[in-house]
Formats: sequence, C-alpha cells, structure tokens
Amino acid sequence: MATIVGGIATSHIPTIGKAIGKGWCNEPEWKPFFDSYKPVHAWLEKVRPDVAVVVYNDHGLNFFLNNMPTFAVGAAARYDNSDEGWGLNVVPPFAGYPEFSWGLIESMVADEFDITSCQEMLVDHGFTVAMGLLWPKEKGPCPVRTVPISVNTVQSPLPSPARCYKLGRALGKAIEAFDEDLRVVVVGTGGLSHQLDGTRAGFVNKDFDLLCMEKIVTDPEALTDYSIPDLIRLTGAQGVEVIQWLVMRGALTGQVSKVHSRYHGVISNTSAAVMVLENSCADERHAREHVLQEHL
Amino acid sequence: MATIVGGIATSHIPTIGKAIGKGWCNEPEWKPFFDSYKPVHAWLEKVRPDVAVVVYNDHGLNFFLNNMPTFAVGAAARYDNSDEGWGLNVVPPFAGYPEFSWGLIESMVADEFDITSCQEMLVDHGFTVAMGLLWPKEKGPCPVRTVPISVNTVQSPLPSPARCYKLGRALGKAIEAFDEDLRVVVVGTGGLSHQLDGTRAGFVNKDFDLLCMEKIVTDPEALTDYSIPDLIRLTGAQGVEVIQWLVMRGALTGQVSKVHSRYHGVISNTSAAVMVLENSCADERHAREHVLQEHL
Amino acid sequence: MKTSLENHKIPGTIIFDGQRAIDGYALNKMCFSFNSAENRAAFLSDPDAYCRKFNLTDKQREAVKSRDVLGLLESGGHIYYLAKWGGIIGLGVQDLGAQQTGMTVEEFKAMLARGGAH
Amino acid sequence: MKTSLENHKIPGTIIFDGQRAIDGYALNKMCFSFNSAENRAAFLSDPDAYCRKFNLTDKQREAVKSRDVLGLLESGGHIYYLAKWGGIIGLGVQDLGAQQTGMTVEEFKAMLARGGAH
Ligand SMILES: [Fe+3]
Ligand SMILES: [Fe+3]
Repeated sequence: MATIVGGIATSHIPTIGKAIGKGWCNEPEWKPFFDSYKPVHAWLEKVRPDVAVVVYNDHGLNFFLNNMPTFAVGAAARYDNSDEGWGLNVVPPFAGYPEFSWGLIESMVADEFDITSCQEMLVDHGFTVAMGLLWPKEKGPCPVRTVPISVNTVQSPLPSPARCYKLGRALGKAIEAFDEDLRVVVVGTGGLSHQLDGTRAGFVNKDFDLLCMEKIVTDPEALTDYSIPDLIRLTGAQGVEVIQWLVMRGALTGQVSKVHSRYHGVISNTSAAVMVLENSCADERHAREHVLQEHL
Repeated sequence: MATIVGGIATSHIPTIGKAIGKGWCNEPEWKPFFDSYKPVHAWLEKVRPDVAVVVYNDHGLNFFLNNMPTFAVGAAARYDNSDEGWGLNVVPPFAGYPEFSWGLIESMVADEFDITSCQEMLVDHGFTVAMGLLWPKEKGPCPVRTVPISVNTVQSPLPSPARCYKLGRALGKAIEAFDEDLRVVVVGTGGLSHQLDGTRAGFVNKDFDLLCMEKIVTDPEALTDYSIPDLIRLTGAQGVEVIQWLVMRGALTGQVSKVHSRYHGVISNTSAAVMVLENSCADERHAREHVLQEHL
Repeated sequence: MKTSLENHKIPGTIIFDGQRAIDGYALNKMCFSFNSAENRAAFLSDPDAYCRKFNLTDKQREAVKSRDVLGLLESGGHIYYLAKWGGIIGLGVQDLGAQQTGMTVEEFKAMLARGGAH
Repeated sequence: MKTSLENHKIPGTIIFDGQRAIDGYALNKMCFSFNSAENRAAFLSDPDAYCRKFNLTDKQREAVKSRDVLGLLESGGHIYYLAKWGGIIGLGVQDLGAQQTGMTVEEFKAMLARGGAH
C-alpha cells in the first residue's frame, strides 16, 4: 500500500519562478528566501517520496470559463508547462503517473467527489514554481512522478474550505488504498494573503497568515469554519488559494509534526511562506476519522 | 420563487433525431412512437413551463477526455448544436438562461457538489433529440429557456446512481430557491437498456426497463441501491444513461403522480420510453428530505 | 493498476476504465477530431497517414485498417468516439453490433426486432 | 439575479460571480487568447480591431483603450485573465495595483515593502 510521508505547503508567486529562471538564488535579496527551502530539501532527501500529489490552482493556462471544473485531477503521463502570456520562462515537462491518478480518481468518485479527469493538462506557475522550489534543477533530474490537482479559485462559487478539507481526506484515503509500495508527498501551493484586484489591491494580513500557519498544524478543522467570503475578507481575494493548503492538510492524518515552517513577509504582492508537515501513521487517521466526521 | 411543475424522462436515440429531421412522424413505422408524445405535449401546454433543465449525457461533442467533468452545468445565453461526425442534421440553437444557471450552480456548490460550469457549450443529440420530441418545431418556436446538465457516462468511474439521485435533490432545492416566479420542468434523457460495445452488443433487458419505469415513480431510492457495475450488467453498458432519469427524479418531490408513461420496445439498438411525472408541492419535498437522508 | 471495475468484470462488454483510457488516448483523440468535416476528409484521403499523425500504435493502426471493432475497443477505443470513425467508413451502430457479435447485419437487426440480446 | 456572494459584498474587491462572468465572457475570452504569442502580436498591431473581433462592448473597448483596470473588472474582467493583457502592454501586477489604488508604482511598492495594505 502507498504511504503518505507528509505534506508541504508553499507559495507559488510568479516572481519566485522568475528568480529561479534567472538563477538568482544566491543574490542577497533572494538568498534568505531560497535558503529557507534547504530544510525542505533535507527532509525530502530523508523521506524520499516517489510521487508528489500537487494541489494548486490554474490561473488561466489550462482551464477557461467554457469548461471550468471545481476539482480537476490530472491523469496524464506527462504534464507540459506553457506560455502564460506575461513572460515567465516555460519549464520542461513533468512526469505523470496515470495509473496512480486513476486509482485516486476512482476512490474519490466513489466517495462522492465529482472529479473532472484530465488526460492532457498544461500546468501553470501554480504547479511549476512549487516544483522548482522543492526540487531545484541544480540538484539533478526531478525524482518524483506527479499528480496535479487543480482547485477552482477563478469562478465563484469556489469550493468552501470545508469541502476542500473533505476532498483532502478523501485524497488521503485514496492514496493509502493504492495497492503499490509507494511513498507519496502531498503538496499544497498558493497564498498566503494577497489581493490583485480592486481598490484594496496590495492587501496583506500577516496576523491571519500566521494564524493559518498555526492552525494548519494543530487544528485544521478550525479553518474549515470560514466561508469563502470570510477568507476573501481576511486573506484577500487571491489569498483564498489557502484552500489548497487545506486539501493537503486533509490528506494527512489527524496528528502531524511540524518539521519546518517559515513566514517570509511580502514577495511581489503576496505573503510568502513554506511549511513541512510529517505525517503520523495511517492508523492515527482512522482513529480520528470518526471525530472529524462529527465536526464537519 | 421558482416552482417545479414536474419531470419528463425520454430516450434520445439518434435515429429519432433522424426521423424528426426527415419529417417522418406520420410514417406508419414512426406514427405510434411520435403519437405517444402527444400526451406529453398536452401536459406541457397545461403546465406551461418557462424553463427546462435538461439532464443528459454528452457523447463526445462538447467534452473530451482532456477535461471530462462528472457533472457539467451550462451557464450560457445560447447553446449550439454541431456536427457529431456521423450525419445527424444540425438543429438551430437553444436559448439559455445564464442568471438561472448561476443560481443553480451556486446552490449546488454550496451543497458540496463539485460542479463544472460551462459558459460555452455545444449540446449533442442527448439534448437536442429530447428537445425535438418535447417541443416539435411544427408547434412553433420553442417556448422554454434551457439549462443543460451533462452527466459523465463516458469515462469510468461514472457517478453512482445514489450520487446522481442526490444531485437531483440538490438541483430541486436549488430551483425552488431561485428568487423569481418561474415554472420549471426537469427533463432526464437517455436509455433505457442498450449496449453498443462488445460481444453482448444489442443487449436489451425489457424486464429491467419496466422495473425502472415503475420504481422511478413510486420508489426511486430503490434504484439508488444499484452500483454502476450492477447497472451495466442489468441495462447494458450504455443503458447506464438511466442515471440521468435519477437526477430528474431526485429534483421532484417525494410523491409524484404519473401523468403518462409508454414503453416502446427497441428503436435502433435501444429500448425507447417516455414518462411524465407531475410534481407534488414543495412542502412535500421538505417533509421527505429527512427520510431520504437516512436512506442514502 | 487494480481498479474497482476490474473487480466487477462484466461478460460481453469492455469497461472504459483508467487503463483503457491510457491505452486509447491517441485513438480517441483521433476519433474526436472527426467532429470536423475537414478532418473526416483528411482521414479518408489517407487513413494510415492520419492514424500516424495521431501516434496510434501499430496494433491500433492495424485494427483501423481491418475495421476490427473489438480490437479497437480492447486497445482503448471508446465506443462513442469509435462511432464517429464508423460513420466515416459507413458503419452505423448496427453494423458495429453485427460485427462484434459475429452476425450479419440482417441477423443483428432481426435479433433487435425480437427484443434484443439477453 | 441574487447570488449568495452579493449578500457578502466585500469592500475593495470585485467578486467574479455569475453576473460578472456573464458580462465579461467575451473580454475574458480575448484575454485568455493572449496565452499565444501570435495572438498577442495581433492585439498589439491593432488593439481595437482585436477587441472588436471578440465582440467586446463599447464600454470594455473604451476601458481597454484607456487602460482602466477597475473599469475592466467592473465590466466582468477577471484579474487572472486581465493580467495577460497587462503583460502585453507592460503593466505587471504592481502597476495594476498602483493604478487601482491611486498610487504611483513607487508608493505601491513601498506600501507592500511595509507589509502591504490592511
Ligand atoms: Fe496564485
Ligand atoms: Fe445516448
């Protein structure tokens, strides 16, 4: 059976992608930021995942409003990045794992999640910037196969934090039910607080970011009490991307240990942060499942 | 508030579309079939719906495997039909009602259905043949605006009958919550038993068809006990389209009255049937909701 | 990959599950392209070249050539998409049914007229 | 249409709900086309003709011409798609932010460096 080694939450700010592309990680302005991913690399080298399930949001590269899924799961052998229109370098393709993707989709649909399956799928900076941070190309070829899961953060109505957390729980169950000896890391990308649109553009809420970073470890259910309008108000219109962190967290067990955590302050328009959570054993999940059921 | 006047279940066999296009409804071979829709027309003239929500399945016109939703809801002002590749006449566009579509989508997403929204959407014979049967062009311009809802019957895993029935319940609640004085009919298209693929091609199961037609009126929950593999076995690989009848039925109240029902035997490769169910008042739904909750 | 539907094998049909979707993606993509009249004409003018353009496997190209419906289903074709290919080469759903069941088209139609297979 | 989000109006942002999606479909479709370099070049060579090709409203074409971001958002543009248009005409997210908040770009960046707006 597959094992979830843990979860990673990380921002996916395009400017970071630009810095990666330019090789700026030792520039004084960027070094503290990139250095904060060294403990992440050390942890990944320790736990050696075979697969990364990457929960992100598409910003208008693969999905358009003519066919806009709430939850889309990739089931391709290869995921290409492509021109997003505003100048970010296109990065090389990522390896998929379609058999594993189908295992996840089957399990999640059986659990009454209405998944959109994608046998061809372009991945945008929401996916690629996170991958570039976790597995920098300087360290050699990317050692993991991937399953991208895109969450709708474009078209209201967005899925609620509670629904996203439940998707995560179904995802965790699906991963652990997959009948191969795999080590899986679940990545949630996006956030934290930021807003690009409107007269409140530039909005940042450090207090709420820190609250999210605390609760995501110890009490993720507390975050599921927020509605999407609550989140927009508290973390900015685009800060709602934190719902992807909730999917990641839902896939882990009730108890996790925090391996690493860093809040960076604002990069470009967005609060940047990274966290690594190590998973408890699966038995723990099953014991907790009952309690969660009552809460949600 | 919007009112659901009732539901219609009908086959959508392409050959019927061909007969409509050729004007064969008075040919001896076709007259009994088309005549059986006269009571449907009489009922529609009595209840005068403003809107038809049409639950069907796309057969590879609008959706492909690169982005294949479980449940897709149209939110366009106009729905075009288009060339399906094997010679069916293209019919004129249908009027949409995007404000109503968004009302439905908002309510269903709030009820934790992971809807794909489609602001541009081609509708195939699964939609157009049903529309042509219910509102023949000879009777003048189509008097209803439409919301197409496409259910995945292409890519396994398909949504279970139970999930489809629950979607119907959420749909019924969403319609009744819409804050305008509208009369709505819900149409479920497809089936009944048939199979196009494999060494069992030509499979038909009249007994099961008649059972479905009975249970859909009096005890739809009984049908939700079947799994998709059960349905494939009992009604044929493509007979699973009956899950769209279940969505329709779920949108109605617990008690309905059967206005009209006709089983036609096999047309082309498929058991053809039509039914009209008149809805009880909404209070009835709310009283039953609790009981259903326990069953599912 | 073990899928839940593989635990429910149903005689006489070919479930379009994840594994078939993987095997048949290129074939289905080709058939999906047949929604366009221009693409249908391109296929007809040189079927094998059209198959190669979509990277069909040798087995799939062979099955297209020999009009082997069961072979195309086994190698991942979905019947809805294959029906579009059938339309081009003059095979309707009853021709496809006859071929798969080893009947003549007349026999297949007569069987349906008697209420279908059971 | 009453949407649940209209019951939750949030000062300073423009929720992309169903009504905005309806109003902005053509505009967003145009911006989505800017994922292609060829389309970006076509826009730049004659912006207004490109807008007309996508059937933008007069108000939207005017807002494109005057680079009025708030106007484009109000008329149904989504910021993710508008960002692609911004890229073409040399407006990054901080330029867009400065314009919307009535600051200079330097002021907007300085505000972010101090921890952003609250
Ligand atoms: Fe983002
Ligand atoms: Fe059908």
